[in-house]
Amino acid sequence: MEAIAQKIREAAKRLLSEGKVDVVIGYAKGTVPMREYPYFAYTPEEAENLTWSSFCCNNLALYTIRRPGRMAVVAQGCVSRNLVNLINENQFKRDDLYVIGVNSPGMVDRRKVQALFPGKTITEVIEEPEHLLVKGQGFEERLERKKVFRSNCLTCVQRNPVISDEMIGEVGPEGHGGNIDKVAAPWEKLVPAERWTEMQETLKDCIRCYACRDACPLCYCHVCFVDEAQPQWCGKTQDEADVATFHILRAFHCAGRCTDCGACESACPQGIKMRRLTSKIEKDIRALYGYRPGMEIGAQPPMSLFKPNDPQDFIK
Amino acid sequence: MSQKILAKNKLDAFLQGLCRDQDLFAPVMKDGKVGWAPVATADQALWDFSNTEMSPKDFFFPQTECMMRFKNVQGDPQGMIMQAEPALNRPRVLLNIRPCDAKAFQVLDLIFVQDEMTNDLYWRDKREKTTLIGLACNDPCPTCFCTTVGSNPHGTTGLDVLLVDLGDKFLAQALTAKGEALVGDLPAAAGGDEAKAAELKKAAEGKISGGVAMDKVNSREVMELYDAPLWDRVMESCLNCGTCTFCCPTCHCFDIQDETQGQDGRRVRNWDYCMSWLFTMHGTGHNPRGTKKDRVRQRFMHKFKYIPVKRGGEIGCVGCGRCVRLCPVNIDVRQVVNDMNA
Amino acid sequence: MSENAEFSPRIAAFLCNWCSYGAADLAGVSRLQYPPNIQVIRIPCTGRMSPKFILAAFRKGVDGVWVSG
Amino acid sequence: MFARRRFAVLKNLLEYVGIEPGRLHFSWISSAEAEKFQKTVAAVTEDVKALGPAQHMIKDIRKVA
Repeated sequence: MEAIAQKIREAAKRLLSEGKVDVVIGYAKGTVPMREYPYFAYTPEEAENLTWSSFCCNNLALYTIRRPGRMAVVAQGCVSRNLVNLINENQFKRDDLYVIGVNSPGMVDRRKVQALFPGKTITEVIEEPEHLLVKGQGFEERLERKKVFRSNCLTCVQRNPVISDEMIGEVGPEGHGGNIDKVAAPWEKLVPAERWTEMQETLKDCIRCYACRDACPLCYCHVCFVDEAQPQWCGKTQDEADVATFHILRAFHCAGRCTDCGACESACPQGIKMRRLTSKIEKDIRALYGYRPGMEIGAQPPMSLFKPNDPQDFIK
Repeated sequence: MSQKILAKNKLDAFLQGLCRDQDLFAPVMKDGKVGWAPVATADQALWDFSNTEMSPKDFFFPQTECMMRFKNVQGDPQGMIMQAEPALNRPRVLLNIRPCDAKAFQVLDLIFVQDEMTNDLYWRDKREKTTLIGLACNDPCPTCFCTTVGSNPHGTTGLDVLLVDLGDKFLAQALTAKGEALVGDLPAAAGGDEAKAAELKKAAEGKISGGVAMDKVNSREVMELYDAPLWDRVMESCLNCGTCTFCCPTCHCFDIQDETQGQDGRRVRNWDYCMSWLFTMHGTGHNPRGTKKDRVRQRFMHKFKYIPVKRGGEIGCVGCGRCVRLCPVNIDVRQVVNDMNA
Repeated sequence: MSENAEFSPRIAAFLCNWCSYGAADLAGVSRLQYPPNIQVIRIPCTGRMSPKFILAAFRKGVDGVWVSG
Repeated sequence: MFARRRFAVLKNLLEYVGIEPGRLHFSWISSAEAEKFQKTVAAVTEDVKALGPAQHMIKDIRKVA
């Protein structure tokens, strides 16, 4: 990890000192354990703060939106797919972007780590090749990284960047062996009434902070539908209908665009599993139209395309 | 006020007394998270925890609160009928609330109840009917910084009773008449117990590692801080989500809406947050806080400059560290304030 | 079924101006009888249809939604 | 045509979260097909009737929290 981080810093310093880009967007070490944060390096000195670890959970593609100038972005598989998405959606030009590609080791879910130490405070987490050394007040334990992966990293199919101008470290294997189709499967077996109860159970802690929306590199509408007042599609209350409306429509707006980067779940202060909704759509889009978002520059988004033989059994 | 001893094997009896004609709430462990829930016995409540994930402000200021209901039946000679929401019908006790959270309510009192005109009866009703039994922090976490913003792990501000865990028993300090009524019958504490509590207090204060310095923030002019270049960097990674404000014990902004359903309607007040562009959007289309920078700056300036200036030096932050722990992009309030103070 | 015998559902029908709305018109002039449970909302094309409309209809308490091109 | 793709995904999603399959209907009727219109209205009404009143997604503000 540290070796990769060092190479990222070197690349960033070179790009900035040569004046190739105005800013390098990467990750820096957070002030609390297991929380690296998006960092913007404008000078070679600032590039020293860049890092790379198991906790780079934010999707940096978000910060390229409506950002003038030339930028370099540290991108693992999912971030690069979102960059491709944004290029395809004409948000910026490929020429303005320099991709510092990294093979994703699979990011770690800090909630899963914390859940192993209920009620205890973790003060430090040290990276080891396949393990994490977790230290806290009065305890120390070594965890296998794979056991505490974010669930979307387990089902990842694209750990290497799709586009990159420079690859840091080796190109690695693409997946971790999980199957995204299985995320939605338990719900699909239920009868409608049970599905509804299960969804309410999943969403019950939602506080409507919209961190999932704001962390998502797909959600860049100038005015989100939840903020529209005339008509008001979705009330501001904690009523289950309002919460459900928000989550259903947000998920649907990501149809054919979601790369399953997991930024929404990582950002959620309440640990809500909204991938239960988005993974279902991802699966449907793949099954119905054979499309995986963000894999290729110039690909037509499935929702703005049709074929004469598209499935239509559901239409009377 | 009196210093009493509450033995750990007498907790159930104590709690039974509390529940008799009041609703009793305490932090509990639920799905791996510490949150508030009704309790009846001592083993249901947590006695050793850092703090609840979310602040308990929703006991007094619920995220969604109905303010009144109305009916507008066509042709009804009475016209529109408006009906007040009933007040809280049973008094409440919050057990094991942390001193920082209790202090937050006192800060909010300054805002919700200012004078005759600014006198929020929804807030006041619930405040008056609630008793706060605090549990002193013997083991503050690394994100706590209460001592540097005028709060304390063993602080008594805003509490009716403060419990201090002495190992095999609690030292119960009654702080108000309401508190005295609850613990008055307990056996009195010995001098050694009070000394031990003082020792624990000192130890807890010593464990607070990080913090904020406020001296220059206090002496600088508002506009100097407002125009400081630091905001350009603070705002960069901010998502403009509501996490920090919603988990904050002192954030108190809201939005009032009327909702209708056929002939019925209600006026409802929901939490709102200054990070949202919609929060300050005017009907004219003008937005005085139109950029991300304006909105990020607002939260810190409000807590550390506007509130102190307007409320006699009281800081709008109690140092609970929730926003530090929960911010999806790790915007650390301690760092921001120290930058303001630089 | 029996407990719903008296139940008369409300159904929001989003009809395309050029297709189903025309069909509804023709059904009317042809004096064809159909259940009165639908409340027709004319849209310029099913391409105008948004998922928001469907959820908004459910939120307003309709028992079913029918979109027809 | 574009709508067809959208509805396919939306219908799946709504059924996935627990809206009963018979609540949401899509059809394709040309302006000349008055009879198909009549039949479809009858079929849709029948389906929805069988399911009974909708329970989900309704925000009942009269209910006291």
